[in-house]
Amino acid sequence: MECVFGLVGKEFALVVADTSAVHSILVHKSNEDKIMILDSHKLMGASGEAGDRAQFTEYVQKNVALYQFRNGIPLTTKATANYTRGELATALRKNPYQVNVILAGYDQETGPSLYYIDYIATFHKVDKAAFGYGSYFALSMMDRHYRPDMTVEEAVDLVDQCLAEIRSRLVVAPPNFVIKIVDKDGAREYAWRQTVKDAPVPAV
Amino acid sequence: MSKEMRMSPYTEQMADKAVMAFSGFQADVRALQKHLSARHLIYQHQHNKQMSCPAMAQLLSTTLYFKRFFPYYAFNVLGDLDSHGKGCVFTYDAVGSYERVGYSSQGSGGTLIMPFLDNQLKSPSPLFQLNEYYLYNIDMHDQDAVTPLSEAEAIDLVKTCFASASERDIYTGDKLEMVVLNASGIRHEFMDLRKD
Amino acid sequence: MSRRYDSRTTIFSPEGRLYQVEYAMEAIGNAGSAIGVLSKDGVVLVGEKKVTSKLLQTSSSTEKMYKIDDHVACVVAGIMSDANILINTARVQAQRYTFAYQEPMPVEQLVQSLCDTKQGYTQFGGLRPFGVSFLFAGWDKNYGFQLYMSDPSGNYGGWKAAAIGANNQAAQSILKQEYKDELSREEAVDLVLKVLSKTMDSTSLTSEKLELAEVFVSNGKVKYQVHSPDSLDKLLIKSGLTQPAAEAS
Amino acid sequence: MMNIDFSGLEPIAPLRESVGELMGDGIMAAPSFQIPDTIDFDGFQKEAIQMVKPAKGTTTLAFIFKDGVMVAADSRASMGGYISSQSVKKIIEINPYMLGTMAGGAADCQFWHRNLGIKCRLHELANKRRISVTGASKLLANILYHYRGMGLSVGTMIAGWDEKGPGLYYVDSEGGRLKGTRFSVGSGSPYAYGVLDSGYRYDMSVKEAAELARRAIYHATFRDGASGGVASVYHVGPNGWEKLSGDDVGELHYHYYPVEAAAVEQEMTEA
Amino acid sequence: MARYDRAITVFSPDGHLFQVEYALEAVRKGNAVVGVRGSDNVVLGVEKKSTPKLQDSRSVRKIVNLDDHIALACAGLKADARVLVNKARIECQSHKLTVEDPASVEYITRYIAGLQQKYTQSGGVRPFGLSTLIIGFDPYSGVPALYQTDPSGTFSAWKANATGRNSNSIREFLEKNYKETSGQETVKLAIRALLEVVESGGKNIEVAVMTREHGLRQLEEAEIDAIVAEIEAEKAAAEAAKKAPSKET
Repeated sequence: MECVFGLVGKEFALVVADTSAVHSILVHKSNEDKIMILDSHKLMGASGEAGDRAQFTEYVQKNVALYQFRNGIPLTTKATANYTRGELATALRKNPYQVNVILAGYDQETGPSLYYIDYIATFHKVDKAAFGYGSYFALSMMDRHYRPDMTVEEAVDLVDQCLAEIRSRLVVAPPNFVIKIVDKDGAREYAWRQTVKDAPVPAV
Repeated sequence: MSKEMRMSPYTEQMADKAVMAFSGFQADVRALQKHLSARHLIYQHQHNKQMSCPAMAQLLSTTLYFKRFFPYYAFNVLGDLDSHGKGCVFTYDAVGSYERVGYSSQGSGGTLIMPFLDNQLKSPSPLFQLNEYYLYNIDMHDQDAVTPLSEAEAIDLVKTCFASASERDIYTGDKLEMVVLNASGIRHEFMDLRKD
Repeated sequence: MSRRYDSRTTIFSPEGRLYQVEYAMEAIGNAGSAIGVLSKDGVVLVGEKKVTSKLLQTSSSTEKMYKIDDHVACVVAGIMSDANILINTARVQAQRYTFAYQEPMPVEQLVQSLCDTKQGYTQFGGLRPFGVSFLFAGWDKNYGFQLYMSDPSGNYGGWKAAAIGANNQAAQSILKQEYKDELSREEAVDLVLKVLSKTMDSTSLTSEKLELAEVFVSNGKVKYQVHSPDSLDKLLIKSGLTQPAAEAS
Repeated sequence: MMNIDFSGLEPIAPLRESVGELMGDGIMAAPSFQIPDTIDFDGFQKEAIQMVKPAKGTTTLAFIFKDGVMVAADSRASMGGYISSQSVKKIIEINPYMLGTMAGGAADCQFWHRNLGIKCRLHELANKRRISVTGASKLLANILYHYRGMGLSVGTMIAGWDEKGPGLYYVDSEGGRLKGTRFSVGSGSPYAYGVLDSGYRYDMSVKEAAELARRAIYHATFRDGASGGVASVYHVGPNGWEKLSGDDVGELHYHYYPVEAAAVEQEMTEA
Repeated sequence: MARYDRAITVFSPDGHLFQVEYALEAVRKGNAVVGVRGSDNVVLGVEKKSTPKLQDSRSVRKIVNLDDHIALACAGLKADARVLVNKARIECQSHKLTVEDPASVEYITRYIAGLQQKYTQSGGVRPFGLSTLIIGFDPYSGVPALYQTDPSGTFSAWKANATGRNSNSIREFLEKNYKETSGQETVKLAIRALLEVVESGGKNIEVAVMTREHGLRQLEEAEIDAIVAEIEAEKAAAEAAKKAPSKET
């Protein structure tokens, strides 16, 4: 089942997510990207109901883009996180979005940051965060091994340790994961960790 | 051709050459029928002609679907003559899913009659035909779902069906109303069924 | 000829002008003037008080200067009742933004949202334009200290030094001559007072006739400070615009 | 603050117009969906749906391969244990370049695909180019998302050919939308996936792909009681879709597994 | 008589929509705008009413992005423009939200024109006093496009066009000199066209180039000066070549 987690390292933040699109017992797709690149320096990892996840992250993405076009300056990660929380809180009283969000970003002034926002609009600025069934394993692993001054390599090692634990202990462990990273050079895909590969299809 | 179940059968002539048979909850059925008649009247005012059978079929479908969240408890069969003068039958579920078929039976006795009709009439499914395109675009060609029966044979078959159904279905009985549509017009026939 | 096009609602005249807007600007031309100057370490605003009477209750509130948020203030020229409405909406906008983003609203956005309101009143029927011009002074982390000027049409622009209200043309041309790029805040205060003294109708400047405010950063916080009459007097004396009140009373 | 305008999304707008203005007399006064006046909407829905029993039980599949998209489906509709039809057209022709498949409530699929067809056509007229598969699937997903929690039941694949080549999306009534190369939907889909996954290659010929699709449907109908009837296979290529075959799965069985003259093990002879 | 909600824009007895025509008048007063479509880029050039020395040039940009692949410049009332641009930007994002694909240039032009049309026919509003030139690349085919809209809400596609002050003479120039160009040549043509009516020099014009790969890029003042110098050199050379009794310029 779903696993999304992330952490802040030295001058970067990263987010990891499983890539399974699941429907009851069926895995419809094992390469569904659940980490949206919000803008040049922001990542939004989301878990939750498929429809809500896509609709909500896209909605946030479009509003962040609109802000930038209107005002010529990008939203800071903090502002984006608060905006996201606000939208979830407003929706909570009408028709709640079933989405949990990990927002990672890099700002010129404040450096990397990571925010934990769940579907009932809980908001925390954190060093490490996790959602989904994988969170039980990832959280303790990160608590044990995390250091604020981790390099990218060290952090990815830690991620791999978490994934190994999830794969060996979680009965419904997803096969594939994607790791994305954000630092001063921007937000980008860093690596995939796949145990199931789809039949090769040339990129359209 | 169309058949009707339940204690108080209900068939309604929708146009010169279109008849609808309903079964279900009488109040819903009546409301639906009145709604459709009104729409058809307005259609005639606006277009100065009667609705074609695909139009009527689609109208019934959307009408049913607009009550998707509060459905009409009505199960319908629409019988009609198409632009080629051939008979056609549309069968519906309560929320507007519909299909053009060669024969259909709905209502409480429907599940008794359908297998019998399948046995007697089953023609190759329209889905067999390659590049055939007539579920919604009803321009039927030579090979179609029309049964090969003559009118007399068909009437006979319907009577047999109902006689049988009334033997085993507690809701079917008393009287059968049949509406026969052909090139020369529309005709009602009645037959008594078991009264118990 | 033009009578048909200049009353009721804001519509185009045959020359493609909006008379209502132009008249609103005219109204501002008669109002007390206000001047703003951007310096490298702050923004200085000054306003000329028109109403002075011995009978007026001297309150701590200001007549032309308004704080909009912790980091933005403005000075007004024009119809005060119109201004009050706009200032109120601006304050609400700023708070709304902070509520949504937990950050102070960037100054330009605040100005823009206010100007959008003003623009609306020039385009929709049954409404007259707002008869107010503003100078906004503020600081944000994107562009540092900023000074904006907005007029009744809903236009706005960023300025280094600007004047609105009575004699603004004259003031503007003095500013153009006297303004230097690397001005300090103190020099800016001097400049502002000098310009005001030259363009004001009355002969001598006194603390009753003007208001002076500064926006600057101290200890990492944006400060908005309005000078008290006492400190104004001192400033005026220092800049040599009035004589020490020797006789008085 | 800023809110993105959703008014263009109004799913019933084109239909509302068709109801016409001449008839402001109350007869036509049901332009939008009537909602039962009840406190327990969910409970009402459940009961109502129970009473009218929509057709369910399906196997549909679609996949992208080098020459386009192959789409296939069975044709059975069942209400509980009763087969209400053996001739349902589960592959819906949205326009000459796009197909939709139908799983879940038959009426929901038929109605919203028809509605999508209208939207696609309007988009085409306004933009002078056909809507992309991406766009069409997004439109449908947005509509379904709008009605989420209201009890719609739709599991569909939108397959088509647009300016970027073949496209395939899975869309369901929970608002989910997935881009992919291989999907199967419906009660028989696990069976179909088994055959499909093991036989799939990107560089299949149209003939091979059609056979794989037909075979996957056949095997699903064999194991899944709610699937059956006719296995229809469509192909979408650069020039639009085309129906390739429609075979009674009962006959297919004997095609794939011909009855051989049973090798008689031991003749029961009695002297 | 006080019926303010009645449409302002009504037909006159001889079939004119005066408000629309007057709005066009406002456009003719606006700064000149030029758009030129090349084979691999599109260029927008705008006349800058020489920014007063004290104005902050950042706040007066006249060529703005609507989306990554679409940009707009307009002549007319600036405040109206801001509001219209805002609406268009929302539509761009909304379009992506509803159909995922980005809006095409024609789509957003049609949207803007539609909006302008609405304001010529709705009760109690005046039309937008704006003509816009919209440039962009078709997100599907990658073909550059140039469109124009006017206050009446009509829109049209062009190879090169101008609007605003003296647009007729610019258009005449373009009609005479337009060739299918690419790269820097397109920029040069746009600037040459502008120079027909604008005093030469980078501080009097603003130019932005859009390419498929890099989106919109605003040219630096120095770059524009360099091109202007080049053009003038060419002109001088041509003049000299003609050996005609040249007039002093």
